[in-house]
Amino acid sequence: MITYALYFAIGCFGLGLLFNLWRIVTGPGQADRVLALDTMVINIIALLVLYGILQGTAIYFEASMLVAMVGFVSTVAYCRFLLRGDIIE
Amino acid sequence: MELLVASAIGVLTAGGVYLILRLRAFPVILGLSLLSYAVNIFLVSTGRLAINAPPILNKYADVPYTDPLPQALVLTAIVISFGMTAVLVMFALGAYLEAGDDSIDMKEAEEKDDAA
Amino acid sequence: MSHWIIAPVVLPAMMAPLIGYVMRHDIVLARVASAASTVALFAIALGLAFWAADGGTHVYRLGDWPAPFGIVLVLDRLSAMMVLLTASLALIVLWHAIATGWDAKGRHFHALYQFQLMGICGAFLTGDAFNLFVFFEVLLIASYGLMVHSGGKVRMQAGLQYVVMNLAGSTLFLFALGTMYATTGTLNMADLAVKVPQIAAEDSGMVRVAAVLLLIVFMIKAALFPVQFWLPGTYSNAPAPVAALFAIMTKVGAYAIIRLHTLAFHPGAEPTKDVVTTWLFPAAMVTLTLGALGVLAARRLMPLLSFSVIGSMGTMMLAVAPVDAYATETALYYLVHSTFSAAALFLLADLVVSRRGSDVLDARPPVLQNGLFAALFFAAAIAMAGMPPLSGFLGKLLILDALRGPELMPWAWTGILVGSLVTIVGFARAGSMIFWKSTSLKVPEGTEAIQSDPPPAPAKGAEVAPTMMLLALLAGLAVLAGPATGYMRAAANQLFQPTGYIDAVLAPVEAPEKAEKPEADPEHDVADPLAEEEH
Amino acid sequence: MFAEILVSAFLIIAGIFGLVGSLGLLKLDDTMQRLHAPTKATTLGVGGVLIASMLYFLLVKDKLSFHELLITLFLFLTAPVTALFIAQTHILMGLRRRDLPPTGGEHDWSIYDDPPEQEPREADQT
Amino acid sequence: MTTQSSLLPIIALLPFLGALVPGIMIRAGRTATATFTAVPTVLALVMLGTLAPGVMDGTVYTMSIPWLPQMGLEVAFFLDGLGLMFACMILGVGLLITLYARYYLSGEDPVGQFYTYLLLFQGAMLGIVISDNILLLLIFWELTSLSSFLLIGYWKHLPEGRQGARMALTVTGAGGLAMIGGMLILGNVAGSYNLTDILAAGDAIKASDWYTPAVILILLGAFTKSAQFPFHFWLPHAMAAPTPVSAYLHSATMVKAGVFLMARMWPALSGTELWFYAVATTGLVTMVIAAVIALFKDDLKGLLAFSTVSHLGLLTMLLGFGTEAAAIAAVFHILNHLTFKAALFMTAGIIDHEAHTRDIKRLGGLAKLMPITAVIGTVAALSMAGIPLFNGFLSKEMMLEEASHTYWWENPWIVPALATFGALFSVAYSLRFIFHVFGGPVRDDYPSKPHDPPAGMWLSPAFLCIFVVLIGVAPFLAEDVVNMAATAVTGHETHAHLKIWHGVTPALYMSIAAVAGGAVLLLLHRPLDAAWIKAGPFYAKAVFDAVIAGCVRLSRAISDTLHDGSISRYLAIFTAATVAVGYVAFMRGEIAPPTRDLLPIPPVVAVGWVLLVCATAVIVLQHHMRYRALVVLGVIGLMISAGFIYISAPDLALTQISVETVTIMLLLLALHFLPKTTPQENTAGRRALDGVIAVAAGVGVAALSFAFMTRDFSSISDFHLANSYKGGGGTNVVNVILVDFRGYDTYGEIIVLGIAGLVIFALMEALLSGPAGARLRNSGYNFDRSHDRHPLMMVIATRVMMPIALMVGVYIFLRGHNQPGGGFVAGLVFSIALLMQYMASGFGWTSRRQQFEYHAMIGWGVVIAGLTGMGAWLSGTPFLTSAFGYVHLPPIEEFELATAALFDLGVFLCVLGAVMLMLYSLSRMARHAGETVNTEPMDYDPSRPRKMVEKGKA
Amino acid sequence: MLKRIFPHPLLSMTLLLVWLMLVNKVTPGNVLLGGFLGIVVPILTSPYWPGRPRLKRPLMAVPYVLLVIWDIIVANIQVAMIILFKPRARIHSKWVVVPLDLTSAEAITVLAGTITMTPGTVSALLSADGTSLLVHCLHTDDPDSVRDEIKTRYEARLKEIFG
Ligand code: NA
Ligand code: NA
Repeated sequence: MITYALYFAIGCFGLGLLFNLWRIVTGPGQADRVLALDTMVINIIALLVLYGILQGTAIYFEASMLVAMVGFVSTVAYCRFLLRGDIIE
Repeated sequence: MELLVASAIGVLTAGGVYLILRLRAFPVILGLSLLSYAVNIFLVSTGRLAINAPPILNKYADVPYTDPLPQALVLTAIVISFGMTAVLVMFALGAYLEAGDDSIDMKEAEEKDDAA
Repeated sequence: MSHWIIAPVVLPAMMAPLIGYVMRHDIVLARVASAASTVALFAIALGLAFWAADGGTHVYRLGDWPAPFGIVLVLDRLSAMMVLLTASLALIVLWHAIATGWDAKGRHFHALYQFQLMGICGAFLTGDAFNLFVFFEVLLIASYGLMVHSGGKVRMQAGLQYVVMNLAGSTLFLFALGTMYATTGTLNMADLAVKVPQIAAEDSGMVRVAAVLLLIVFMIKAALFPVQFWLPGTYSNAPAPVAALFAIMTKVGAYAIIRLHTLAFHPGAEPTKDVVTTWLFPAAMVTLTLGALGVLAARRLMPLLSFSVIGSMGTMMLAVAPVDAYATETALYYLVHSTFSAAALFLLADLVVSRRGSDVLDARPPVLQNGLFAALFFAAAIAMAGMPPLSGFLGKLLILDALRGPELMPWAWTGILVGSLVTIVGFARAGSMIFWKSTSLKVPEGTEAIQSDPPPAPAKGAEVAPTMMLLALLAGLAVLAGPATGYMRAAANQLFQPTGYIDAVLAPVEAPEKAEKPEADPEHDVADPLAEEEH
Repeated sequence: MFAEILVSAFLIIAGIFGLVGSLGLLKLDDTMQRLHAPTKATTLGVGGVLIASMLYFLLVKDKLSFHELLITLFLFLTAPVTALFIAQTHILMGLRRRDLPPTGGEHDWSIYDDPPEQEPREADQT
Repeated sequence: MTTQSSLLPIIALLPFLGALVPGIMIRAGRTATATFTAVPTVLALVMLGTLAPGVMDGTVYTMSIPWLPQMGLEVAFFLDGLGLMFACMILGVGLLITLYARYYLSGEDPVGQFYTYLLLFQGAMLGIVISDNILLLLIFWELTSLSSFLLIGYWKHLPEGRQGARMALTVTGAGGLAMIGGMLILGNVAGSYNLTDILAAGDAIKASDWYTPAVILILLGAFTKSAQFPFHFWLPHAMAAPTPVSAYLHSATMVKAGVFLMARMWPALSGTELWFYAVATTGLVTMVIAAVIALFKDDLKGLLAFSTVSHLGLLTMLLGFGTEAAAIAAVFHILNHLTFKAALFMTAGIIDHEAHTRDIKRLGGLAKLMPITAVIGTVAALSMAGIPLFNGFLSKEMMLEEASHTYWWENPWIVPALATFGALFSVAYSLRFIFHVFGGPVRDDYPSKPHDPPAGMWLSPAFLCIFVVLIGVAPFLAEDVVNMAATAVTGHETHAHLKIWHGVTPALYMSIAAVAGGAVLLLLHRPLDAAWIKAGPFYAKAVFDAVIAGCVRLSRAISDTLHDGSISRYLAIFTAATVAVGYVAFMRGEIAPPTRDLLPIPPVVAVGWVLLVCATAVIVLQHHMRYRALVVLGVIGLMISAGFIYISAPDLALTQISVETVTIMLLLLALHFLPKTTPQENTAGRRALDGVIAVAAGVGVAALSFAFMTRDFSSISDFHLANSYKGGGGTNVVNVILVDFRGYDTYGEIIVLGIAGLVIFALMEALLSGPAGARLRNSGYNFDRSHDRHPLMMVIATRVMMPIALMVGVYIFLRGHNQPGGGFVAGLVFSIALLMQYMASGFGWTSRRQQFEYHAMIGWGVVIAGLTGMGAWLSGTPFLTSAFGYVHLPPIEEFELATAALFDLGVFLCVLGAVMLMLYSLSRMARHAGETVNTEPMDYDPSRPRKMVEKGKA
Repeated sequence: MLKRIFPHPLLSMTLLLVWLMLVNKVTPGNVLLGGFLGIVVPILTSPYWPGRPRLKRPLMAVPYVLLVIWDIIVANIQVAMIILFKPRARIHSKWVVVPLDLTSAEAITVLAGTITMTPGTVSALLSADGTSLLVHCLHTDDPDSVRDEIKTRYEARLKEIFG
C-alpha cells in the first residue's frame, strides 16, 4: 500500500515539476521564473525524500538537506541580483 | 534508461557546443557549463548505470554496488571545472572591462605592409 | 622506492603556497624563495636524470597502492629528460623574469610560477591517464594566471581565448578518458598498454574513438593543425618570460602523444594500430606549413615568434608520426632544441620590444645596444630556423634522416626544407627591419624624449644573461649532440620496448605494508559514531 | 497495517497539496497570486512527505529519524525569506509605486525609500 | 691519425676562434683589429704550409672526431690537393683582403664587426673545402650563407645592402636546403656520409634510383651558390657589400664553393648524361648571358659581378663536360680567375673609394690620375679578357679547346659557337673596363678628384697581379698545383702540361675571333648600349621581389584568414574536426552487439529528462537573455543532481548541487558588470552551420555513451570496492578513492582550486589598478535599484541559519569517509553558509568581521594536504600513504582517526579559501565601482534609536 | 566572559539539538561533540550577530507554534480549494497594510514569516523604518479583517514573547 501511495505522491510531485517548467519557460516576469525554480527545488526535495522511502534508505537525506539549503541561497541570490545588482553588496 | 541518459548527454553537448560557438563571452561560459554537465554525466555513465546501488559499503547486506571509480573521477572533474569556470568568468569580466565590450573574438586590423 | 621521484611535484607545490601566502607582500623574499626552489628543482631533476640513465623504469606507488589501482609516478629516461628540461628552462626564465622586473608587474607571479612547474613536472611523471588530466589542469590554470600577469586589454582578450580553448580541450580530454575507461576499465597507462591490444578487432570501435580523441587533446597542447589556432594569440600576448616558459607547454602535448601513443595505442596494438599514423603526419605537415607561412606573414615580432613555434612543433611531430624508435629519438632532440630556442627568442624579444616600445615590424629608431640585440637575435633566429651552427640544424638533419621512408620522405622533406627556407626569409625580413633598417633612421635631436619617457635603460648583464645562457645551451646541445642523442636513443629504445615499463608498473608488490592498519572488516562492529546507517 | 495506512495517508495528502501548489503556480493569473502557491507545496506538501518519511522509518523500519525535522526546520526558516525576496523583486520590476497602498507611516516601503539613519553602534563591533 | 692530420681541426677552428677577437676589441682601431685578424689567418697558412709538401706528394691527410654518431655526422677533415689549393686561396686572399679592408673601411664603420664576420666567413669556407663528412660540409656551407648575409648587409643603413643580403640569403639558403636533401640521399645511397667513402662509391651512386634526385638537389645548392643561371641574380645585388667583401666572397671564394662542390663530387656524380646536360648546359648558358649583360653594366662592380657570373658559368661548364682535360682546365681557371678577379674588384674598390663613384659613364681618364691603379686594373682586365701572356688566356684557351670538341645533343657546333660568343663578350667588357675607366681624357666632373691610394690599399691587388703575369708568362710554375688539385678532382693522377703555345688549334681561331669581335663590340658600345637600354633589359630583382611579395601576400592571405582572432571559428573547426575524426576512427573499427539489458524508465525520471532537455533548449534558444539563461541553468543543475541520486551517485549529487550554486553565484556577480543581453550578431547561415556542428557533436557523444552503456566491461574498481574498508578505513568507496586510492588526483585538484583563487585575486588587482579600474569607477552600475540593501528579515533568518548550515558542513565533513560527503562538499557548504551571511549584510561588512584570511586558508589547505602526504615518508611509505586507527576514549565510544581525514581537512580549507577569495575579488570590484560598505548588519533596526538630526526627513 | 563563551546560549542549545538530529543518535560522544560545536560555532559567528535578542517569555513560543501549525493546516485547505475550484476571475486578491507595534527585528521577522507560512497571505514588503508590513492576500473581500486578525492572532502573542 505504501508503495502505491508513494507512486501517487511521486507522480504528483513529478507532475508538479512539469507545471514548474511551464512557468520557467513562459514567465512572464523574472520573478515568476525565480518562483518557479524555487518551487522546483521544493518539489525535488520532496521527490528525494520519497525516493528514500521507496528504497528504504536514509542515504539521500544529506542531498535533500543540501538542496534545501542551496535552493534558498540561490533564490535569494537570483532576487538580489534583480533588486540590487550585486548579490553580496 | 540508458537511452534517456545518452540522449541527455547528447542534448547537453549539442547545446553546449552551439553556445561556445557564439561571439560573446557570456554564452560561451554558459556553453562550457553545459558541456561540463554533459561530460560529467558521460563520465558517470562509463561505470554503467545502476539503480539504488550507491558505492557505500553495507556491512549488513550483500548488495550490489555501482562502479565507484567514475564517480570519484567526476568529483575531481567537477571541482576542477568549477575552478576553471571561476577563472573563466573572471577573465571574461576582465576582458570586458578592458575592452569595453564582451566580444570574444579579437580583430587585429593592422594592415600595415612593410617595405624593408 | 625513492621519494625523490615525487620531489619535482611536491617541492614546488609546497613552496608555492608559502610564497603566495606567507611572502605575498615581500617581493624580495618571494624572489629568493622562488629561485631557491627552482634551483633545488633543477638539482633534483639532474639527479633524477642521472638515475634514470641507468635504464630502469622507476615506479613510485602513491599511497602505497599497487598499480593499476592507485596512481603511480614513473621515472624513465623520457620523463627524467622532460623534467630536467623543464627545470633548466624554468631556472633561466625565472632569472629573466626577476632581472627584468616582470615578476613585480602583477600579483602572485612566483606562486603561480611554482604551481606551473608543479603541473608540468606532474604531467611528465605520472603513469596514470586521469592523473595526467589533473596535472594538465594544474599547469593550465597556473598558465592562465601567468598569461594575464600584469593585465592589459589585448592580453586579457587573448587570455580569455586561451582559457576558452583549453576548457574546450579539457572537456574533450574528459570525454576521451571516459571512453577509454568505458572500454578498457582502467586508467593506468601501463595497464592500458596491456588491455588495449587485448580488445577484439570486432569491438575496436570505441577504443579507437578514445585513442583518437586523446590524440586531438594532446594535439591542442602541441598546437597541431587543426587545433593550433590558439597559440599565436596566446604566445604573442603573454608576458615574454611567460611565453618563454610556455615553450615547454607545447612539449607537454608532444610528450603525451609520445608516451601514450607508443605505450598503449601504438601500431602494434591491433585495435588502434592506424590511429596515430593516419592523423598525426598530415596534421604535422599542415602545422609546419602554417607555421612557416605565419612567420612570413607576420607583421609583428611576437606573432612571428609564435608562428615559428608552431612550425617547430610541426617539424617535431613529423618525426613522432611514424612511431618508430629512431624517428622518436630525433624528435626528442628537436624537442629539447625547439624548447630552448623558442624561449631564447621570446626572452630576447622581451629585451628588444620593451625598449623599442612596440613589436610591430616597422622602422623605428634603433634601441640602445642594437648591435648586441641584433647578434643575439641572429643567433636565436638561426637556431629556430634550423641553420648551423646551433642545434636547430642538427635537429633538422636528424629528422630528415629519420624520415627517409619512401612514403613520408617526399612530403616531409619538402615540408621541412621549404618550411625552413620560408622561416629563414621571414626571420631575415624581421631582423633586417628591426635591427638594420632602424639604423638608417637617425632620430632628430630633441624628439627622443617624446619617443619614450624616460628613455629605456640599457640592458644590464643580468638581463641579457638568460638569453645568452639559452643560446649557450643550444650551442652545447649542438656540440654535445653525440651524448645527447645517445641518451635520447636510449630513451626512445626504452619507449619502444614497453614491456620494461609495463612490467615495472604492474609488477606485483608484496602486500603493501598496511600492517599497522587493523584488519577491520564489515563484521567488525563499527567504531564510527557517525556511520550508523542501515539499508 | 495501521502504520502503512498512516504513512500512505500522509503521502497522499502530501502529494495532493504538492500538486496543488504547482498547479496554482500554473493556473493563477498574477505573480503575487502565484507566490502563494509554493507555500502550499512547502508546508503541507513537503511537510507531509517528511512526516510520512519519519513515520515510515519509525513504524516500518523501527528507526527514529530526526533528519526530516531538520529539513522541515530549514524550510520553515527559509521559505518566508524566499517569498519576501520574490515579492520584492516582483514589486520592483513588475509594479509601479502607485499600485501599492501607502505605508501609513512617514517612510515609504523599503524598496522605494532609504531607511532613517540610526545612531552608530561601535561597541559591538569586533 | 697522424700528428699532422690533427692540425686540420685546428686550422678549421682558428678563424672561428680568431673571430672572437675583433668582436671584443671593437674600439681598438682599424690597424690593431686588422692585425689581430691576420694572426689566425697567417697561423693557419703556416700550418697548411707544413702539410703542403705531403699533399703535393699525394698524401691525403684525414682525421675524424665523432660528433653525432647516430646519424653519421663526424667532425672529419681531409686535406687533398683540391682542398689544399682552395684552402690556400681562401687564406691567402683572406690575408690580402684583411690588409685591403684596413684602408678601405672608414673610421666610422664598425670595423671589429667587419673582421669578425670576415673571419667567420673564412672559417666556414675553409671548413667546406677540408670537410671529409658531407653533413659537416653542409654545416659549413650554410655558415657561408649566413656569414655572407652579415657581410653583404654590413652597411645596414643602406637599403640595397639589406635587400641584397636578404636576397643572397634567400637564394643561397634555398639552394643549401636543397643540397641538404641531396646530401642525405647521397649518404644513404653510399651508406656513409664520409666524402672519401662517397667518392669511392661513385658507381653505386650512379646506378642508384636515387641518383637523379640527389644530383638535382646537390646541383641546386651548387648553382645557387655559384650564381648559375637562373639563380645568378643575387650576386650583382650582393655588390652592395663593401668592396673587400665583393672581392673576397663574390669573386675569389664563396661563389667558388659551388664550383668546388661540383669538383669535389666529380668522381661520384659526373660522367653521366644527366650530369653533362644539367651542368654543362647551365654553365654554358650562364657564361653567355652573364657576359652579355656585363658589357652593359655601367657600375664597375656590376660589370665585375656579371663577369664573375660568366666565369663561374665557364667553370661549371667545364666541370659538366666530365672529361679529365676539362677538369684540369677548370682547376686552372679557378686559380687564374681568383687572381685577376680579386685584383679587379679591389681596383674597382679603390676607384670607388677615391672617385666616390663606380659609374663607368662618369669615369675615364683615370690612367693619368692614378697610374698605379691603372696598371693593376689593366693587367687584371687583360687577363680577364684572355689576352696572351696573362694567365686568363691560358685557361680560356683550354676551355675553348674543350668546348671545340664537345657535342651537345649530337650537335658539334652549339657548344663551341656559344663558348666563342661568350668569350667575345668577355673580351668586350674587359676592354671596356680598361678603356672607359682608365682611358680617355681626364675629366673635371668626378665626384671627388681621384689619385692613387696609400700603398696598403694597392699592395694587395698588385700582389695578385704578379701572379697574373707570372703564370701568364711561365705557366709551368702552376703545373704542380694544378695537377695536385686536378688529381684530387678526377680521382686519378693527372699530368697536365701548361704552356702558352699549343699550336694552331680550333681554340686559337676561336680565341682570335673572340678578341677581334670583342674589340669591335667595344667600338660599337654606344649604339649597342642605347639599344640595350631601349630594349628594357630584364631585371631579375623585380621578379624576385615580386615573388617574395607574392609569397608574403599569399601567406598573409592564408595566415590572416585562418588566424583571424575568431575563437568561435577556431572552436567550430576544432569541434567539427573532432567529430569527423572520431567518426572515421569509429567507422574503421567494429563494434560487438550489446550485452546489457536496458533499465526501465520510470515516469518521474522521464519527467526529469523532459525538464533537462527543455531547459537546455530554452538556454540555447534564449541565451540572449542572460539572466533568464542563468535561472534556467539552475534547473539543469537541479535535474542533474537528482539524476545522480537516481543512478546511485549520492556524492556526486551533493557536489554537483553545491558547486552549481556557487557557480551561479559567481555568474551573477559577474553578470552585474557585464551587459545583460547578448546581441544577435551571427548570420542565419552561420547559426545553421553551428547548429549542424552542435547536433553532430551531440549525436556523436550520445551514440558513444549509449554504445558503452549497453555493453559490459570489467574494471579496476573491483579492487577499490574490496579494499576500501579493509585498506582505506572507509565505507564510502568514492571518498576513499578520493582521499586514498587516488588521493594524488585530489591533491592536484585542490591545487587547481587554490590556483584559481590566486589567479582571480591577481587578476582583480591587475584590473583595478589599470584602465579597467577607471572604467569601473566611472561606470555607475546603478540601474533602478531597490533601496532595501540588507533586509531585516534576511539578516535575522541568517543569524540562525548560518550556524546551522555550518553544523551541516561539519557533519558532512566528518562523515564523508563513510557516507556521502567529505571535505570538498563540506567546504562548499561552509562557503554557502558564509554566502548567506554575505548576502544578508554585505561582503564588506561581513569580511571586516572575518577572522580568517582567505589567502592563508588556501595556503594552509595545500600545505596540510601536502604535509599529510609527506607524513607517510616518516614511516618509509610513499607520498599520501594513509594510516588509520580506531581510538577509544571513555566515555566516548570508539572512533576512527585517519590521516585521510587530515588530508580531507586540507581539501576543505582549500575549497573554502578559494571560493571566498573569488567572492572577495568580485566584491572588491563592486566596491571599486562605487559601492559603499555598510556599518550596520541591516539597513534599519527598528529596536534601536534613530539619529535625532535626521528626524523629520521626508 | 560568559558572554564570550556563550554569545547566544539559545543558539548553542539549538545547535546541539541540530547536531543530534544530524547524527541521529544520542551517545555521550555525540553529545560532547555537539556541545563542543554548539559552543564553538556561535563564537565564530558572533561577530555577525552583535547583541543578544531579548525574549521576555520564551515559553509562550510553544503554544504560538502549535497555533501556527493548526493555522497552516486549515488555511492550506482553504487555499487549495481556491486554487482548485475558484474561477480565476473570482479570486479577489488584495494588498493589506499591517501597521506594526513590534519593534524587535526578531519579532518582526517571526511575524512576517508566520504570515507567509500560513497559506493565503504573503508578507511582501516592510516599510523603510519597519513600522508597517505590506501583506498580499490571495483572496479576501475584507482586507481590514485580515489585518485585524494578523494583529490580534499573531502580533499580540509575539509581543508577549518578545516583549
Ligand atoms: Na566524499
Ligand atoms: Na501565508
